[in-house]
Amino acid sequence: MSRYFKAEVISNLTLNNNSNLLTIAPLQTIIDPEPGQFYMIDVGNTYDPLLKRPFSLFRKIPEGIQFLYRVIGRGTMLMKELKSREIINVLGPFGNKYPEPESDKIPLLIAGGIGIASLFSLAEALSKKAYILYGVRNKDELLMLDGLKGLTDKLIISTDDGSIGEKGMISDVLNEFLIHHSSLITHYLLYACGPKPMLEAVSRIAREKGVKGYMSVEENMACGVGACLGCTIKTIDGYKRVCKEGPVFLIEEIIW
Amino acid sequence: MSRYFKAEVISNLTLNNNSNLLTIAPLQTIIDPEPGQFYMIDVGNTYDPLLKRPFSLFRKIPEGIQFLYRVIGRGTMLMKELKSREIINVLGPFGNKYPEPESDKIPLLIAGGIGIASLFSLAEALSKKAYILYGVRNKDELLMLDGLKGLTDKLIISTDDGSIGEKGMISDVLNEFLIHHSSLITHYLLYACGPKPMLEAVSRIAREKGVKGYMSVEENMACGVGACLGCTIKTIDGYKRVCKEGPVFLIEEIIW
Amino acid sequence: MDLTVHIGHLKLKNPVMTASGTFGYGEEYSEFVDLNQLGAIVVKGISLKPMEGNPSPRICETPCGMLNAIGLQNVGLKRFIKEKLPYLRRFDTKVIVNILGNTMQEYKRLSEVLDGAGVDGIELNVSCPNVKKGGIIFGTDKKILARLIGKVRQSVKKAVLITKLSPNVSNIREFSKVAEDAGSDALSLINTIPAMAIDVETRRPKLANIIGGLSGPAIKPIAIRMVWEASKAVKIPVVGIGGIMNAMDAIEFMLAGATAVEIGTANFVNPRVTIAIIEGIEEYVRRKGLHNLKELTGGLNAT
Amino acid sequence: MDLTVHIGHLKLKNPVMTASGTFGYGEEYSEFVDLNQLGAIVVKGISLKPMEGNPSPRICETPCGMLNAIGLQNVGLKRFIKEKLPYLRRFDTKVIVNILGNTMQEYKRLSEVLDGAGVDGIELNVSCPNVKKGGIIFGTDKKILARLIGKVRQSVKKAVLITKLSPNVSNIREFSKVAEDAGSDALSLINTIPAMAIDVETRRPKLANIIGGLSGPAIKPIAIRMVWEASKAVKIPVVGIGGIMNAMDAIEFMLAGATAVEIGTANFVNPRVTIAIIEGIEEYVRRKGLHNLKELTGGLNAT
Ligand SMILES: Cc1cc2nc3c(=O)[nH]c(=O)nc-3n(C[C@H](O)[C@H](O)[C@H](O)COP(=O)(O)OP(=O)(O)OC[C@H]3O[C@@H](n4cnc5c(N)ncnc54)[C@H](O)[C@@H]3O)c2cc1C
Ligand SMILES: Cc1cc2nc3c(=O)[nH]c(=O)nc-3n(C[C@H](O)[C@H](O)[C@H](O)COP(=O)(O)OP(=O)(O)OC[C@H]3O[C@@H](n4cnc5c(N)ncnc54)[C@H](O)[C@@H]3O)c2cc1C
Ligand SMILES: Cc1cc2nc3c(=O)[nH]c(=O)nc-3n(C[C@H](O)[C@H](O)[C@H](O)COP(=O)(O)O)c2cc1C
Ligand SMILES: Cc1cc2nc3c(=O)[nH]c(=O)nc-3n(C[C@H](O)[C@H](O)[C@H](O)COP(=O)(O)O)c2cc1C
Ligand code: FES
Ligand code: FES
Repeated sequence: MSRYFKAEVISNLTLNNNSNLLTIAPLQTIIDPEPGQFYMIDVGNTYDPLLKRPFSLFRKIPEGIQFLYRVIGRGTMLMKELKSREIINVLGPFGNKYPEPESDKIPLLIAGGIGIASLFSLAEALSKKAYILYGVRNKDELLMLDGLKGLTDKLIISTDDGSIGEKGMISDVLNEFLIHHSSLITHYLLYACGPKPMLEAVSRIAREKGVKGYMSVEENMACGVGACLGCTIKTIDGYKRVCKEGPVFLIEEIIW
Repeated sequence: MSRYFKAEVISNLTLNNNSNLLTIAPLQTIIDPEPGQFYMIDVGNTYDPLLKRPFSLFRKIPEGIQFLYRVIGRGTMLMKELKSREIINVLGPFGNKYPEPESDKIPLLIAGGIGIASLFSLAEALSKKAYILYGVRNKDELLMLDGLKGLTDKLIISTDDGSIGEKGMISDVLNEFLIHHSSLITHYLLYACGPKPMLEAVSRIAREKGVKGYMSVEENMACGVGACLGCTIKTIDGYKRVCKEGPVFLIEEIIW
Repeated sequence: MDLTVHIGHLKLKNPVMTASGTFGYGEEYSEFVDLNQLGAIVVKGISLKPMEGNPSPRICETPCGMLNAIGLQNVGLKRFIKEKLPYLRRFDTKVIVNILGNTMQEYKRLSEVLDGAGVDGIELNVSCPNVKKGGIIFGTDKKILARLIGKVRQSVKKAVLITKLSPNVSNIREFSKVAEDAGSDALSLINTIPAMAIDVETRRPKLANIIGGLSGPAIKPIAIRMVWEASKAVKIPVVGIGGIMNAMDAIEFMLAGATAVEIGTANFVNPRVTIAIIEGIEEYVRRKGLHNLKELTGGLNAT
Repeated sequence: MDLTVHIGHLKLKNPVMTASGTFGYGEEYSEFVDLNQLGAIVVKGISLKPMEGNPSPRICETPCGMLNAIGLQNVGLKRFIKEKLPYLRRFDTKVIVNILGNTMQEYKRLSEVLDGAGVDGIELNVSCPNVKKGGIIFGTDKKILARLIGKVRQSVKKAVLITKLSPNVSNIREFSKVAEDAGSDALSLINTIPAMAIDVETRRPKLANIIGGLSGPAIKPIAIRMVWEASKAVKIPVVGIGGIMNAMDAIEFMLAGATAVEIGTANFVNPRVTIAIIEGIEEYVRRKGLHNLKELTGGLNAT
C-alpha cells in the first residue's frame, strides 16, 4: 500500500462552467483516506505544467476516489481534458484530517465555493449531526445540492447575489447564526474551508464569539510530503507546513 | 488562402511499430501543395514541446492532406497521440518543390526509410514513368508497398537484412543499377530523399557516374518561413535555408 | 484606444516590437502579419561586412525553450540598406536595426551609416553569445561597455539608441546604470542566455557551435527579474524581452518595469502572435479601465 | 554493475545524489525511496541558528520550472545533529550537509562541528539567492570566495569539501578555478537562478519575497553549459545539478563533465525519480557496453 500509485480515470464530469468532478480508480490497493486529507495529481505528462496539483478528497466510493475541482488556471484546464481510461500518477493521501467532534459538540461546517469539496466527506462521516453553511457567488456555482440535503436537514445556503438562499457572504450568515443561537455557543465546533478572505472572516468571528474550531487552508505546493517547505503558513508556533502539519489547523493557531 | 490554418484530425493510423499516417482536413481553403513541399505542425498545445515540427506532404487527397511520419522523439511521440476530431494549427505549404523532369529524362526516385514520404506524391505526379528504388532496414519498415506498386512497375526494394527485396543499402542498389544501365546514364534524373548518410552516398555515386538530379534534405527548423536562419545547409554558393531555398536542392550544389 | 509608448524621443503606436533575429527583415512574416500594426520591427543583427554564420545544426529544442547559434549570419550593412531597408520603409512602423561589431570602430561606423540612412532606432547588440569576437565581451565588462556606448552615442544623431544588455552578468543594475550614464536612450533585455545541449546517444553537442543562446518561455522568469532590477536602477525606458508568448506575458514585463516589449521565439510558434498580443493588451487595458500604458509600466505592487 | 564514483576521497556507490532543499532531511522521502540505494543524500541547507524562513507564498510554477524563496528555513546546527543526523546515519549512504552562513565565522563554525560530527561531506552554499545577507554575495566575488573557502578548508579534516557555485556570474570558469585553488575537493553547480514572476490580475509578485530561485528542466541547458565550462577549467570533480528529470538528463551532465549529479525539483514530480535514474544509468551503461562511469564523464565528442 503505497502513497504513490497509478490510477485510471473513470470519469471527468463537467458540473458547471467552472467545476468538474473527477473519479479515478487506483490500479493498486491504497491507503484509506480520511476527510480533510488531500492528493497530489498529475495534470499532464509533459514538463509544462511541471508540478502535481493538490486536491482534497471529495468522496471515497467503492469504485475509487472522487475530486471536486474548480478550473482556475493552466493545470486545472489540462485536468479538465483528462479522458476516461487515461492513466495518471497520484500521490497521497497526505496531511492530517478533520478531527472528530467530542460527543457534546454541534458541528458547524462552513464552506465557501469549492471549499465544499473537503467538507463533503466530513459531513458524510458526521451523519446528520452537522449544520452545513454553504456560500457561493450565485445559484449556478452551487454544487452537490441534493447530496448535501441528504447529509443534513440543517443546510443553510447563501449567495453573493441572492440568486438562491440568503443574500450575502457565508461568514455573515455564520455571524447571524451564532448571534441567534448564542445560548448554545460553547457547544458549536466550526469546520471551515474556502477562499482566504472567507477563512479570515470566520477566524475573526470565531475569536469574537469565542467559538472553537478548525479550518482547512491552502498554499501553493510542490512536494506534498513536507520536504520542500514551500507550503508554510504562519501560526502562533511559527511557520507550519500545510501539507504535513495541515491542511487542517485550529482556528486560533493561524496568524493571518 | 493563408499558409497558417487550423485543421481537424481525420485519422492518425499506426502503420508499424514506428510509423504513422496522419490525415488532416483544413478548416479553410488552403494553397495547393506541390510534391517536395512541407508543413510545420503543432504536436501539442503546451510549451513543451515548444516548436512546430516539419513534415513533408505525403499526399493531397480530396479529404485533405496526409503525412507519413516516423516516431523518433518527444514531438512525434505526442503527435502519435493526436486523436480524430482534434484541431491543430498548421503552417504551410513551404519550400520549393521537386522540379519536373524534362521529357527526355527517366526519373529515378531513391527513397531511404521515411524518405518515401516526400517522394510518394512525386511518383504520383510522374505517373508510371519513374523507377522507384526504396530501401528500408527490414521488411516490417516497408511502407505503402501496394500504393507504390500501383504507381510504377519499376519498383526496386532493398533491406539491410535482406528480409525482402535485395540485401544491402539502397545506395549500393543505385550504384549497381547505374552500372548495368550505363548506356542510358545521361538520361537518368535522380530524386533522392532519406537519411543524411544515404544522401551523402547518393551524391558520391551521382558525381562519379556524372548523373544529375535533386535531393530533399532535412535540418532542424524553428520558423519554417526563412526568418530564423536555423535550418541552413552548406552549398557551393554558401549557406542556404532548407525551408526557403530548399528543401529540394541540386545534388551537385550541396557540400557534405 | 491609446496604446502609444515612447522609447526616448521615438513614439511607438503600441509597445509590441519584434525581437532581432526572430523576424528576419520583416518580409518573411509580411504574409502573416500586417506590418503596419506593429509598434516597431527590430531586424536581424547587422554587421559591417556580410557574415555567413555558423555550420549546422544551428538550433535545437530544450524544455520550454530553444537554443540557437546562428552566428549572426546577415547580409551586411551595404546590402541591408540597399535591399532590405527600402522594403521596410514602405510600412507605417518604426524600424530599429540591431547591430554587432568586432571592434568599437565597426559599431561606430554601423551606427553612423544607419543613423544617416534614417532608421528610427539602433539597438546595440553587446550580448550575442554566438560569435567568437565582439558581442558578449562588450556586454560583460563595464568599462568597455561605457566606452563603446560613448563612442556610438556621438555618431547617432536622429535615431534612438538602445543598448541590448547581456543577461550573463551578476549584477544587471550596475550594467544598466553604466549604459544609461554612457548615453543610451533606452535599454533592452534580455538577450539569449549561453546554454548547451548534448545528444546522449551520439555523445555530440546538439549544436555544431556547441554553445548557443537559450530563448523562449523557459527564460521568462529570469528576464522578468532582470527587467525589474534594471528599470529600478535607471530612468531611461526599458524594453522587456524573453519568453513572451502572449499578452499576459507582455503585461507581466510592463508591470515589472518595461515600457515596451520585443517578441522573439513566439513568432516561430505562431506567426501572428504579435498581433494577438497587441489585441490582448488592448483587451486588458479596457477590462482594467486604464487610460494609458504608463499605468502599467512598473505597476508591480511589491509592498 | 560498477557505478561507483569518487568525489575527492569520498566513494559513492553510484553518482545519484539528492539536491539540497528538495529532499528534506531524507526522512520525508524514505516512504518512497530506499535511501540505502542513493549515492548520497544532500540535506537542506543548515545554518548555525535555526531560521524561520520567508513568508508565503514561497513557491510558484513557471514554464518547465518553478520558483522558490524558502529563505533557508531550517532547524539549525544543534537540532540537525541531535535529531536529523542520527536518522540518516541508519542508512548505508553518504550524508552531505549543505551549509549557509551570514559570516565567514559562521561558515567556519558550521563546518568544524559537522566535520567533527562525522558527516561525509560539506557542501558550501555560497549561492543561495533567497537570503538577505550571506549566500550569494560570497558566491559572486572572487576574493571573498577564496578567503571563505580557505577558512573553511582549515576546519574540514575528514569530510569532503564541495563548493556549490552560483550560476549568477559572467564567467563560471574563473570562479571554478578560484574554488579549486582555495582548496575545494569538488564543485557542485548550478544552484537556482534568481528569477521572478508576477500575477497580472492582482499586480502582485507570485512570491512574497518577490525574487526567488528558478529550478527545473527550464534551466538544464544553462546548467549543462556551466558544468561543461567548469569541468574544463578545473581538475577536481564536478557535481552536475539543474533540471535533471531522468537518466538521460543525468548522463547528459556526465558527458558534459560531471562526475556525479544531484536531483532536485524532479523529486517533487516523481518521489521515486532518483531510483529510476540509477536504474536508467545502469541500463545505458550496459547498452553502450561501458565498463565504468569514467568513460562517461567528460565524454562529449565536441570535435
Ligand atoms: C491541500 C489543498 C487542497 C485543495 N483542494 C482542492 C479541491 O478539492 N478542489 C479544487 O478545486 N482546488 C483545490 N485546491 C486548490 C488547487 O490545488 C488549485 O486551484 C490548483 O492547484 C490550481 O492549479 P492551476 O494550474 O489550475 O492554477 P495555476 O495556473 O497554478 O494558478 C492559477 C491560480 O491558482 C492559484 N493557485 C495555484 N496553486 C494553488 C493552490 N495550491 N491553492 C490555491 N490556489 C492556488 C495561483 O496562485 C494562481 O492565482 C487545493 C489546494 C490545496 C493546497
Ligand atoms: C523539410 C522536412 C521534412 C520532413 N518530413 C518528414 C516526414 O515526412 N516524415 C517524417 O517522419 N519526418 C520528417 N521530417 C523529420 C521530422 O521533422 C523530425 O523527425 C521531427 O521533427 C522529430 O521531432 P521529435 O520531437 O520527435 O524529435 P526530437 O525530440 O525533436 O529530436 C529527436 C531526434 O530527431 C532529430 N530531429 C529533430 N528535428 C529534426 C528534423 N527537422 N530533421 C531531422 N531530424 C530531426 C533530433 O536531432 C533528434 O536526434 C522532416 C524534416 C524536415 C526538415
Ligand atoms: C534564432 C534567433 C536569432 C537571434 N538573433 C539575434 C540577433 O541577431 N541579435 C540580437 O540582439 N538578438 C538575437 N536573438 C535574441 C532575441 O532577439 C531575444 O533577445 C531572445 O530570443 C529572447 O527573447 P525570446 O525568448 O522572446 O525569443 C536571436 C534569437 C533567436 C531565437
Ligand atoms: C524548494 C527548493 C529548496 C532549495 N533549497 C536549497 C538549499 O537549502 N541549499 C542549496 O544549496 N540549494 C537549494 N536549492 C537548490 C537545489 O539544490 C538545486 O541546486 C536547484 O534546485 C537546481 O536543481 P533542480 O533543477 O534539479 O531542482 C533548493 C531548490 C528548491 C527547488
Ligand atoms: S508542499 Fe513541500 S513541504 Fe508542503
Ligand atoms: S526554419 Fe527558420 S529559416 Fe528555415
